[in-house]
Amino acid sequence: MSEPNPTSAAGLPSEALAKEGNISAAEREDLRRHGILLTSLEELYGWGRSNSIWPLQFGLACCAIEMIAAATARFDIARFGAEIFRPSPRQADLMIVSGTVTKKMAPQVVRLWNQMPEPKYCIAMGACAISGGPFKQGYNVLKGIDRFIPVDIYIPGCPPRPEALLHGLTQLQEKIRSEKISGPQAARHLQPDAASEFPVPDYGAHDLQPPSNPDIFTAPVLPRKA
Amino acid sequence: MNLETLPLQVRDWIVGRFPDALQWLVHHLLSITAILTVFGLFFAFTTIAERKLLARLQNRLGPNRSGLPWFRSLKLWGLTQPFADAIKAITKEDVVPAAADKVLHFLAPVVIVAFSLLGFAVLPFGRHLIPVELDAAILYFFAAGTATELAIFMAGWGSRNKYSLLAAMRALAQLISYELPLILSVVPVVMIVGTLSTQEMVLAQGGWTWGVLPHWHVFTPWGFAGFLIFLVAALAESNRSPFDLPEAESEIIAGHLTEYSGFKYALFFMAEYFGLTALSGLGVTLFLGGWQAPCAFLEFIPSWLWFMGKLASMIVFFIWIRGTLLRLRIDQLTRLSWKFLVPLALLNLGNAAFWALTPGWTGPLALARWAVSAAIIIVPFFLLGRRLSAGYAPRTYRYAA
Amino acid sequence: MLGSGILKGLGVTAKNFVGSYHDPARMVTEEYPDTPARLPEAYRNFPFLVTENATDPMGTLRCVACQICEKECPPQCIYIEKSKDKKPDATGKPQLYPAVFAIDTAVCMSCQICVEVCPFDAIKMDHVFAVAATNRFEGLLLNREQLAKPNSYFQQIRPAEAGEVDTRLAAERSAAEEKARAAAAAKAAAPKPAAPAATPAPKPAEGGATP
Amino acid sequence: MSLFPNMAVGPTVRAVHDEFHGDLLEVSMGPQHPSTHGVFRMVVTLDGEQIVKLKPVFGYLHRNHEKIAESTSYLGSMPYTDRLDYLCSMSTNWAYALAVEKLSGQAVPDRAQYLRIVMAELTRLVNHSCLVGFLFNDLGTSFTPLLYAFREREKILDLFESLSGSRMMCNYQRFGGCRVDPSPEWLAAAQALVDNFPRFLDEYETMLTGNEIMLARTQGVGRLDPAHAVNAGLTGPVLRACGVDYDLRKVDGYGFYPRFDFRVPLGAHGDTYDRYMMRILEMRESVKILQQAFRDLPAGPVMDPKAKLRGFRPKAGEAYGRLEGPKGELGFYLISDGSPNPWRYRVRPPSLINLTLLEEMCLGHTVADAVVILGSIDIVLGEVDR
Amino acid sequence: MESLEQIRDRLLARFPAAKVELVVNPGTAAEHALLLDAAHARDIALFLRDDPALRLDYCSNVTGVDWPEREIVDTVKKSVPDPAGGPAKVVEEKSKRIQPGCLEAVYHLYSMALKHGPVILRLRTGNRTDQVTLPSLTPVWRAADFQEREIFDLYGIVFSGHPDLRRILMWDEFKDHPMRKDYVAPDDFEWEPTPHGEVHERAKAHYPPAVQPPDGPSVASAKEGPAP
Repeated sequence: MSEPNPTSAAGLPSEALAKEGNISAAEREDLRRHGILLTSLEELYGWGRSNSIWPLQFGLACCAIEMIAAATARFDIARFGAEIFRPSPRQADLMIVSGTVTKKMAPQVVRLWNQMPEPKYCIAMGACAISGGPFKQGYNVLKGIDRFIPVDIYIPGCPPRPEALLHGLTQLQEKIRSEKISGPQAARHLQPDAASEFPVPDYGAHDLQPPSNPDIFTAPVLPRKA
Repeated sequence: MNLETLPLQVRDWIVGRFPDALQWLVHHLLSITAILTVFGLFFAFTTIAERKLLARLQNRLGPNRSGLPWFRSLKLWGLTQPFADAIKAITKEDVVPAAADKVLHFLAPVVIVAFSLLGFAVLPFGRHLIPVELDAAILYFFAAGTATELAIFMAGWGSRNKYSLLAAMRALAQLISYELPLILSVVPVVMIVGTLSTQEMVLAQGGWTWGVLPHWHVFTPWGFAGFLIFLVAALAESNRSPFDLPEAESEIIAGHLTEYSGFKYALFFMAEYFGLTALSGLGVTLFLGGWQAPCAFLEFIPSWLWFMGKLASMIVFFIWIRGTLLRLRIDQLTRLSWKFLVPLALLNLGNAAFWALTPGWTGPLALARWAVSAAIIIVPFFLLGRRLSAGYAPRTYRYAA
Repeated sequence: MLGSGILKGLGVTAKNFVGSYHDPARMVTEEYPDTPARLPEAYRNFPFLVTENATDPMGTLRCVACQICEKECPPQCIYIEKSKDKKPDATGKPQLYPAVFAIDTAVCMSCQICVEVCPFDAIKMDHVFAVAATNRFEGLLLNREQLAKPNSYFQQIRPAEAGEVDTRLAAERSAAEEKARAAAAAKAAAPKPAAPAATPAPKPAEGGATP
Repeated sequence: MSLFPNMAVGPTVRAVHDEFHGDLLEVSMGPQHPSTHGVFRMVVTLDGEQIVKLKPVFGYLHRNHEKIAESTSYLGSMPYTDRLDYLCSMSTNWAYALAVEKLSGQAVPDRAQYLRIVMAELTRLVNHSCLVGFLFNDLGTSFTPLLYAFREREKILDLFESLSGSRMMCNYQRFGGCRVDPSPEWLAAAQALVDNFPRFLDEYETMLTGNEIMLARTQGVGRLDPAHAVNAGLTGPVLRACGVDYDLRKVDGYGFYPRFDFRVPLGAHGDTYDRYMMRILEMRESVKILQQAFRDLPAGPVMDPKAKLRGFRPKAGEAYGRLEGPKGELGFYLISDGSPNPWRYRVRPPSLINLTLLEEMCLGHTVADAVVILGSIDIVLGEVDR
Repeated sequence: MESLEQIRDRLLARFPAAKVELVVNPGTAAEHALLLDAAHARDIALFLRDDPALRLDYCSNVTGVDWPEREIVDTVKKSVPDPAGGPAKVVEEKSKRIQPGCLEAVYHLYSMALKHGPVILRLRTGNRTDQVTLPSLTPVWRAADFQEREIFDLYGIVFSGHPDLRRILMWDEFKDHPMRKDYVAPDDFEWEPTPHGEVHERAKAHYPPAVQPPDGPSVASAKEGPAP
């Protein structure tokens, strides 16, 4: 679950995969020698970050209420060290896209994502954020935030229970812990040519311009009876 | 082995290992290191204590799962949480907005941490533990403390963000309004003790009546009033709720911190707690008897533990306040200062003068001394309080027929 | 007196602070990953398909691919392709079955309308909510195999509802058997030897979806 | 002759722009802002901290509910109404069911009528307690009142969940009744909760209502006069805080409300404090209604036997059904052309229309007050933008 | 409250030049409406608001309705005399006509002072393309402010006299009026794993041409094995 599945990476940024071939034998040797120190550092680095995920205080729709509920006494997201919802993107580590992203809102969401410093993670919470959900046929509804920004964890549900969000958060913690510091499997933010900022779409006459970011979004082909 | 002087023995032992010419330097460096380590750790555990206490106030558990790297099954009640936060903050990308004033944006967190640490130099942590014995310690403390608000202004102005700018203006208004009651609340102590040295102030509060009632300043009418004014002003000075206007999350995002990320943000965070700790330490020194034990028979506990204990209780009180109260508006904040705290603090000066002039009122006259002194402060408190809250009262409501 | 309201407020929070150590009403946190979530029987998250038999899930789907749920689903997250052939259902009647049954949980709004309109008690709402995925295309598009869950599972998560459904279905089945027997008897009574009656018992059909 | 003067339309901007006052600062608050309750946006022009102009910007959560509903069956729109005002799905469900029943002439059995009132009033408790929590968050508390409110909310949501299967998106009402009949245990649990609720309210009020900072922050802030409020179409607690007696539960007497004994609290000043207190007092009245409902709940079916779940086609015509939602008058306007889908489906959103006078309420106040005023109006963006 | 007919008659007496029609609602609710002409709408609205017997001070709901041009088949039964002299035959004659389309604004009025209502007002535009201007009733009821802006945004009715007529829900650069029945949403149907009807039709454009088997298996079924 936490390890990105190479075969299922269709449409998702899979830099780790793409760079498999770019590493020389010398570098590989060097990596092996520094292995122990590196894994210790990796463990520490992953431990620190995974226990201090500060989400952006940013709610879009119904799911935001469940996100707040996850922070309240009964579910208490604070147990994971993640109760510090920062209102400023500069201090946030995690963007929980909680609710319907409309086309009018999408540029702002992308801008917020760009304003967040690395390392940053994105959880698409709820059907709407993943795919537009029940509102996907609406003229003003973006069919999934992954058209513009990379998403790490998708939590389906309409809305997902607060426990489902906590489950998603533990998945994200696992993912962060298993991230490598260097090498081809290194975390996205540690790869020099991985994008950190994404183009903000413009408001067009009929739709957003462009309607999706082709660099990170390509839907797999699903042939159906015509 | 004497616990009371243990820190000094350790220091002297280390200093003794160095050549004579270097000993003065090592001596000071050790003091600095000790302060940084102790209060760095104190800061770390204050953050986790704050999160856990707030959580308990709100019927929940708070951080309790961080544990240790490599040993994931150990959860250690989440006590390692601040270290995880520290690792995260240090490794986080540092963003400087393109439009920002780069120099000010960089300098603000440095300045605020540096100046908020300076205050610790003159606090007597124990009977023998004071980094610098300064005759004008109080003056030095306030001079150093004022700079932190200026750093907030630097941050707000340098970020080139509208919310930060609003925060900068608020911080200045707050600085101007609350510096005065803060200092005025301290002056009575100076008048009574007759010195500006912090260690002597603590010594002046030594002794007990019948061995159980300590002679702390807070147990006098003028001292109690001064302590309350000091508490309010200290809350405002350290931008804590209900005076956290520069960082009013629900209004202006994160105020002056809006454009700070990563380690710089952590520095601000640290400075806020250092400032709070230093001010609390001053409050403890001036009003709560410093490192003195509350009862004679508890004196066996080392003095520096008493100091830290009192400091921690002050911090817990501040956390409790934060968990309960709502924020004032900027005009109400200044009004509270100028129309309530400043007049009260001025009256309290007179009160202290009265107290200083009547040390001879003993026996039955001591009661009169207490009554007069209490009246000097309580009557204006009621009158000014009524003025301040005029027009604000809970209402009764009618129902439709 | 100025400050009395503030002191009262401090009192209330202090009461809650102290209460959090001894009063369960003032310490309401449920530590989710360690203690499982409290789910009422009625809880609904995503639909699943009920199968009669856990060993042959595809052969014993209750679904007959009538496509009512597909039509009624408000966000249109169900996709069904009917089979070409028929196979006997629980009552022995030859029925179509879904050759493709896909639910896009990335769209599903958990409204339960598919369950309400299903005349065959074939689709029910599941309790599983911990379904976070890292790929929304394949991770969240559930096909027939992923959707099928045995009736015993249904009985486990919703005992009351499952019990009611089981009694109803059993009654229908016995009625069908009765009818078949009556028909067989009538045919037996008739001069011409009748063709074998429809199989009465639900057989785990061999000719499942996966040939 | 005029009852109310012909209101000047458009706000009066009192921008002072001279050397002493310096430049005005235009701040865009939202759509991501901690206190805009979602993705609402206010473009605020400030003179210092004083607001001289405020323009609300909507549409960041415009998810085309009406358009989608016009291509969905009548039943299929019911779960979408949950997501309109996602804090009070039960009353939104009812409003929609009410409109459709009016359109089709569908009868509702007695037990269902009582259950609807139970659900609507429980929803009012949920909404008002949440609102008060959010309001205090805007006022700058560190989440404590909000978390106490959510603690109580969770209890009610547990009830909703054990009845309807979902915490927030209940999808409970149907045309001609309710979807499930609550068990006696459920009713007992609900009764116990309702009996305990006043204790929570008392504690809440002890903590906050008399708090001096709270009084200073809310009294006299964001005043509204009744004439303006009526003309601007404000409804719900916001209107009643100005002293206008208009509660649809009394005026329209929909459902079985005429059978219940309750009072409608009225404010006198129309400021933020009155709006806050209206919520507290309404919660106390809701508790009374609920207790009466549990006492009088009749036995019987919860669905009209003639009601159709599938293939529902009301005959051509139109209907406007409205009820007193927790936020104000929640109306559904439906035009049927005889097909399975409505020809026109319109939601009259109280949240949106209550914002009409936001600028007038905020002018002259500070940024800190603006977020409080917005909080006291009680908006949910799902309903504002639909 | 007076009946709608009485109100209409009173309005006609007060505004002789105005055209006020009763629009009958055939449904169960029987909430009939008054159709006003654009020229007098605002005067009539003011009158309704301030008339002491009505005092419709509260404009609850304002909404737009799109009525596209539609073909109506009128069936007229005619009795044709039988040329043979027998009894007259009844012949159904069908005639098609085009009902011109229009946009409509509907106002639901209530009285908070007298607690009655609703009175429903309707205003219709000349057509759906160029004659789309109606008088704004916002000066009479501030409540119509945002709702008229919404109608302008989603239906394209231009309200003359509205103080601040801008788009409210969509962005300013947006050109269409999406709530109109003939609006076509932009094509973003790349990933439609469960398509039906119109969505299916539009999703087809994204199906790969090469792997479009006439009746072939889908991805989902391919994973399950070939369908029988």
